[in-house]
Amino acid sequence: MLRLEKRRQPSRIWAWATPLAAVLATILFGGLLFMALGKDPVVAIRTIFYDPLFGQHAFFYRPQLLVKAAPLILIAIGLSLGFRAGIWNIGAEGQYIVGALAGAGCALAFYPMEAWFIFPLMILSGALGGFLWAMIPALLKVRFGTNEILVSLMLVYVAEQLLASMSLGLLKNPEGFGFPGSRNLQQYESAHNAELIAGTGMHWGVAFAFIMVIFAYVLLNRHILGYHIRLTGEAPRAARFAGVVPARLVIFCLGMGGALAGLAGMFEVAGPAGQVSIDFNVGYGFTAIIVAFLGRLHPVGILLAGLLMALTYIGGEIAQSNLGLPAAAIQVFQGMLLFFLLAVDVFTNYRLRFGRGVAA
Amino acid sequence: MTGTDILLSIRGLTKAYPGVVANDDVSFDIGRGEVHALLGENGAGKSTLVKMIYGLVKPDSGEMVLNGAAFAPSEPQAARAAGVAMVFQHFSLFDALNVAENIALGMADPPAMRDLATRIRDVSEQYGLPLDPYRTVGDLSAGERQRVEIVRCLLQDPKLLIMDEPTSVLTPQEVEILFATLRKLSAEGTAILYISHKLEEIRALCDAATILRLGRKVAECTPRETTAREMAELMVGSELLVPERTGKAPGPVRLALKGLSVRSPSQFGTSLKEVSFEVRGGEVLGLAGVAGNGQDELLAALSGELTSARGMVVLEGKEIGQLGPMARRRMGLLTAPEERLGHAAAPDMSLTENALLTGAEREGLMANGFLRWGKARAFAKAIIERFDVRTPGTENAARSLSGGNLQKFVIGREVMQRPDVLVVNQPTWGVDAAAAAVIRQALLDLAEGGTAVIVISQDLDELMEVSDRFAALNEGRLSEVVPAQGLTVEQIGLMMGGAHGMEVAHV
Amino acid sequence: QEKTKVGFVYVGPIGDGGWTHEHDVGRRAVEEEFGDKVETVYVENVPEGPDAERVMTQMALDGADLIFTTSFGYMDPTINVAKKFPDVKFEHATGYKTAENVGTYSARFYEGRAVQGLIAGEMTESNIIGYIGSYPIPEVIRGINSAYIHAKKVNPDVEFKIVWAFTWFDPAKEADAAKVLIEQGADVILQHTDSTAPQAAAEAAGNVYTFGQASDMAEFAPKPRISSIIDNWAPYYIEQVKAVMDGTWKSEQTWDGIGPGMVGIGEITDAVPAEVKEEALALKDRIASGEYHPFTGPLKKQDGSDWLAEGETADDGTLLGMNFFVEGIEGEIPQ
Amino acid sequence: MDLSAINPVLLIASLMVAATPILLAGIGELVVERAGVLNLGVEGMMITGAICGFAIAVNTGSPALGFVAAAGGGALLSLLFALLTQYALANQVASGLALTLFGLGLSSLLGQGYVGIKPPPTDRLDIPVLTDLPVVGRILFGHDLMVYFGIALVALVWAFLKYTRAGLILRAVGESHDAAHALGYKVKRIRVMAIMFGGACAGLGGAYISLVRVPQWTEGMTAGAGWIALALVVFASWKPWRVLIGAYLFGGVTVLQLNLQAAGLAIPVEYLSMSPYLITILVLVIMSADKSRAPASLGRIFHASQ
Ligand SMILES: Nc1ncnc2c1ncn2[C@@H]1O[C@H](COP(=O)(O)OP(=O)(O)OP(=O)(O)O)[C@@H](O)[C@H]1O
Ligand SMILES: Nc1ncnc2c1ncn2[C@@H]1O[C@H](COP(=O)(O)OP(=O)(O)OP(=O)(O)O)[C@@H](O)[C@H]1O
Ligand SMILES: [Mg+2]
Ligand SMILES: [Mg+2]
Repeated sequence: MLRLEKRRQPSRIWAWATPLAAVLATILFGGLLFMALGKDPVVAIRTIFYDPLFGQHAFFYRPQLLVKAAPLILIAIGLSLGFRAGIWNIGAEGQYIVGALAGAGCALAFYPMEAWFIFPLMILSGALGGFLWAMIPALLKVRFGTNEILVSLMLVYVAEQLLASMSLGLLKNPEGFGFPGSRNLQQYESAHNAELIAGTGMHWGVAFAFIMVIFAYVLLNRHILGYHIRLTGEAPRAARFAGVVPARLVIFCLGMGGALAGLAGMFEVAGPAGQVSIDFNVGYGFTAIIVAFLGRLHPVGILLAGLLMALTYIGGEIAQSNLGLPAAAIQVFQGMLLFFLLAVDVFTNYRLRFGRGVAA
Repeated sequence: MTGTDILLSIRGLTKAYPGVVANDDVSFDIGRGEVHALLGENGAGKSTLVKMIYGLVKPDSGEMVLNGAAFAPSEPQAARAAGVAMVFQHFSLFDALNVAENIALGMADPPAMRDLATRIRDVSEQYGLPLDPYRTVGDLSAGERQRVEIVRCLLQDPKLLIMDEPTSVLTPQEVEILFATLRKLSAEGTAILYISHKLEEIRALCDAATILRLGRKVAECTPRETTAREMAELMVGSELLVPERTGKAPGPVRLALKGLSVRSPSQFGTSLKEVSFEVRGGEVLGLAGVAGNGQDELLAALSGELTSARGMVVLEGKEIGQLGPMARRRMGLLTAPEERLGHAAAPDMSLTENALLTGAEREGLMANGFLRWGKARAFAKAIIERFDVRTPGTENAARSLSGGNLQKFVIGREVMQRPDVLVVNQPTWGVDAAAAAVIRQALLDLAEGGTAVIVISQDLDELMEVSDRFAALNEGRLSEVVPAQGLTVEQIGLMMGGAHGMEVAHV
Repeated sequence: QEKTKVGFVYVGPIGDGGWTHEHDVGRRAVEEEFGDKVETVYVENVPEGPDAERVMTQMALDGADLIFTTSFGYMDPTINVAKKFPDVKFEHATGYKTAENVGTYSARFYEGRAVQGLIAGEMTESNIIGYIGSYPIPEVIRGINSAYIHAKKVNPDVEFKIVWAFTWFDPAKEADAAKVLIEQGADVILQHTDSTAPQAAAEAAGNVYTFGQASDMAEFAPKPRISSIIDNWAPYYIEQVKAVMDGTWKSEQTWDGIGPGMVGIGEITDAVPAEVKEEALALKDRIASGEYHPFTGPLKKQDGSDWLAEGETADDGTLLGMNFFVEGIEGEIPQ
Repeated sequence: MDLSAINPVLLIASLMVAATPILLAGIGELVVERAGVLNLGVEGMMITGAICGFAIAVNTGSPALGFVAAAGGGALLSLLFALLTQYALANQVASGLALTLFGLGLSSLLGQGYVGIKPPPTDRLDIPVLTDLPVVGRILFGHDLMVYFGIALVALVWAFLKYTRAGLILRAVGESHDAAHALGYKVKRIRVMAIMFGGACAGLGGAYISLVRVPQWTEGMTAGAGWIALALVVFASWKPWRVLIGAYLFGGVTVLQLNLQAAGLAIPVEYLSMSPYLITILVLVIMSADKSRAPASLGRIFHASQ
């Protein structure tokens, strides 16, 4: 009989080996799935994992990987701080939308003036927009003890309505023949989040994502605040004993998550997306939750997980168009990846024993 | 005793856990109607042994014979069906459920709720343990909760009743009532397997005793004919040290509580009502009381986890009631809560990280908010060395330490920060005699150095050993503070609030 | 000779039963028509914005000769990618920006709405017609106006109740919207959302008529579905692919209606009285032949100001950006 | 504006239908949470139930079989969650989210052949005299069976939790898994069964959407109903009858806002569309004053050290 036995120390080897094992298991079972759908599993896996990185058109996909991963990483870093402390913000999608609206709104308020300070101001208002949106669940939790999971989630739907209303009303492009959607910020130089070096995919959002990875790493490992965040997640009572004020931590973590999600939205709207439109949000806020867990809530892990997730998206699109794999198959594939990661994670803290069973 | 008198016979039971053999070839017999004590230090394997009898743990080898038939319960239901009932050391009541529901959960085939309620009333009064079947268990006092567990067992007419450390949470008067109940049961033919660290109680109650050390049976004795000291030495395997103290005149008042009243943050907690006392440098104030009478709240109100009106807590003349833990620590008021894992220490964090938990500021383990890991490690190492904490190193997780060692670490962490006032709750709870002596000595040494020490404990012997002055907590109120010298157990019992409504009990 | 490779970028899943599904029907028609001579590829669920741009680039890199981008939001991405691949032809649906190698195409659904409006005006007994709108954009507003004008013509007492679902796609919400309209007295339901949920609600309610939208929804014929407007992209797709094969493709702005067959009117069932059916078919023919324009004056705007004088017809610019109701419709357009 | 166009009787009748999917999923999740498990994968299980029910109903021609299959499909998917959280001891929040992602993908894979098909109709209850009663007849007796099944399920769950021994054990497991384990109850087995019950209920809720409320199959058609069901449980403070009230309230606001729109109320549409969510938040805030707690072991991982 099999049973699990708690390790006295989390295994360092397994902590690194589990993500690898999960990816391998996903490749194996994903391959079986693709085979069941009548595709060659080897070709499918190669198309998803290899082609974007080393295939014929890798020169195009590699920068795209950064563009796709940056918002995921930025949001996931913010969320991971809260998750570490046991604060469950799952409404980053809404904070992303509001950040984008605030950033774009700020830019459009100045249009067509060209000035150096517009972009920095947009960054501030994007972060502030996401921050304020996240303050709604934060303050409700602190003041009334309202469940932040549900409030932040409900606010996603509200933000989506707000987005639709903005694209149809206040922010609508006056020269857009009545079509919904704002002006394209790519054509407004002072507001455009352009590539820093052409052809590399590096825009300010990518740069910020990298900076935030380092910031989060330093915060969590070198700063008392990060220590308090971890402590709160591991042992909330001990944290209060240490002197952590839970309300302040809730505000910091939700606020930080909101601000980073807002920033991601702002960089996206001013750069790759270019405009506010009804369907501007594409689920980064939700995918980032998965990225955060895939990266085991560790900044470097999140960086890698964000890139991996972006790879499955891009590779998945190539597989769709070249092999005719349905989009749903890619979604199932991503779901599997997360399942396997969660499942093998147990070996970090537990050891599998074969032997005589005990009364359970 | 003769073969037919034997109820349960245990033969060569062995159970190993990774790294420890919890029970190693243990054999003994329990007779019908006998009150049999099981003694041993912490971790000696007592709980493991009774869990095997109750079907919660399967032995690796060995066998049991109950009533002449082989007995190998695969699960607690089977043990209960065979007439074995158990009162647990921890975890077996459901706070949010009512008394009747809690009792029904411990029975194999409970009657309908209304009948059960009637039976609970009947049985509990018959044994002098009155209970209202419809009260929510979370609202009950520790003594009443204990009654729920016992009544749960009594309703099943057990042949063998196992009690794992039942008296650690009772007042002396409650203990008397419990003993009367147990004697009555024993007279009716029920055998009782009784685990306790309180040797005088064992001497008063038990007919026979089996002593375990490191999982092995090392001795048997008849408690009435053996002194407590002899039994303790059998358990430890060596002579006991008694902490020393030198008398010294107390210094100035360091900490004063002035009518401290705070609401308990938890639903089933006890609020503090008008608690006042003063404590001077160089003096140890002992606070007794049964668990759940406001000890946790008092510690929280002193540590700053619970804040109060400004003037209710006064440290060195400064009003600090509204300050949080960090500010209080900075000012020299340090505390060590009862629960080691999860409150005083974070189980999954390393000892270095746990050293930071309270030491960050006073020990200069951070600069501008940035952590100095090197210094933190050195601090953790210093604690480990000075308090002889047995662990491979500073990077081990707190939960990998045994209870006693972690307790030494936690107390050491506060002691080494040279507090002006130190408050500890249950400093030696679940700790074996040798480690307990080390901890008590450290507290006395600290007082010697001019610190005001407050020891909250349920262990009266411990309080008598270390305190200069003494008071008791009862339902959130503090009794008068009196000199500890010359107090009798009866006096203390009365200070602790008498028998908690036990006056209705007539046995 | 090498195969012509044609790419399709879809905004929804091909299983949405509506917009994307109809485009995919067009794609399959292309495969059917040209057999071995074409290879079609598609990517579904492509969000508007950078993802769309990446998917188009990827198709172009992988050798596509012609790419259909089938959502309004793909407009700027299409233009951007087209700049980078001058040899690849792009066809963008429902937009207004073109380039040397970017053409646009769209359907004059409002022509179909005129026919629907006429039938609806004739069929209603309660004189209340329910209309489920998605978002208040010109395309939807045009449809409402066109339907209203023609319903009013045959039934001066008619009244429109409009519910904005604020979603392109939420069958449960569409079902609720239809039920609410029916409960408030509507006995004909027009919809500008793509699911059959309203049809099912009407069927359950009994005496309520509906029209298929985007696809024929024939499974609800003969009642409640009494006719339909069908997106029929197949002829256009086949024609464009052919043009690319022949090397005759040119960037054009195509806005076709009933005449060229881009907008189909589904069978008018026998639930509709013969004379109404005849009247409707006549209107359809007049529109198809160009003899009649659904927006012909005299017409006033909702606020009473003049819009089109007697005999004057609306220009395409105004129609494309239409953001007002015509006189007689109650309620405001959400802004 | 013409508010007289809103007929309260019809409003109540249609809110009962609108509320049924979230009611079914919500009552299932309530049982799961009372056993101490937080399963955020309701949306994934609902949509899987929606396609399983739809496919079987279409293939067999029997909506009843469809509902059975939906319950089975939902339960089967939830088993994945059960394995992850109960045996691999994975974080419940993350596992629930993974389940939703996986369920959405799986359902669209399964549903590829079912687009544009009309399912067999589900019969309405038609009790000769009752259904024809003035006013209440329409409200109370004019629906399909699942509407009543939902209400009956609430009553059953309530009675189960309050009066039966199994219900008591389930609550005990949710309150303190350690104590329940010490008394010899099979914590994991009980939780797995609760999770599967929750999956089955979510599946039924999904199938109600695809077979009755809409009825058709389209990808992603549950459109967030699973999340609302989760909100309901918190809203209801883990009490069965309050789930019913919450579901009717949410269904009511959803239907009412459309009614107000159709009646031409001069409130901007986007605010009306937001209203169900804003009102849910408002109610959550009000309910958080009620300190009846969540099950004490909710979301905690149980591992019996032996
Ligand atoms: N589930 C377990 N896994 C691993 N080790 C265990 C487990 N349970 C008990 N042990 C170990 O077995 C030994 C005996 O433990 P046991 O709980 O029986 O001691 P005890 O005599 O009851 O002590 P105490 O007086 O503290 O209650 C200890 O070393 C303990 O750490
Ligand atoms: N989960 C575990 N896995 C492996 N070993 C453990 C585990 N928990 C405790 N131990 C080890 O088992 C031994 C006994 O642990 P326990 O906490 O019961 O100590 P103890 O015997 O009661 O000691 P003390 O008297 O100091 O309290 C210790 O050496 C400890 O390191
Ligand atoms: Mg111990
Ligand atoms: Mg023990």
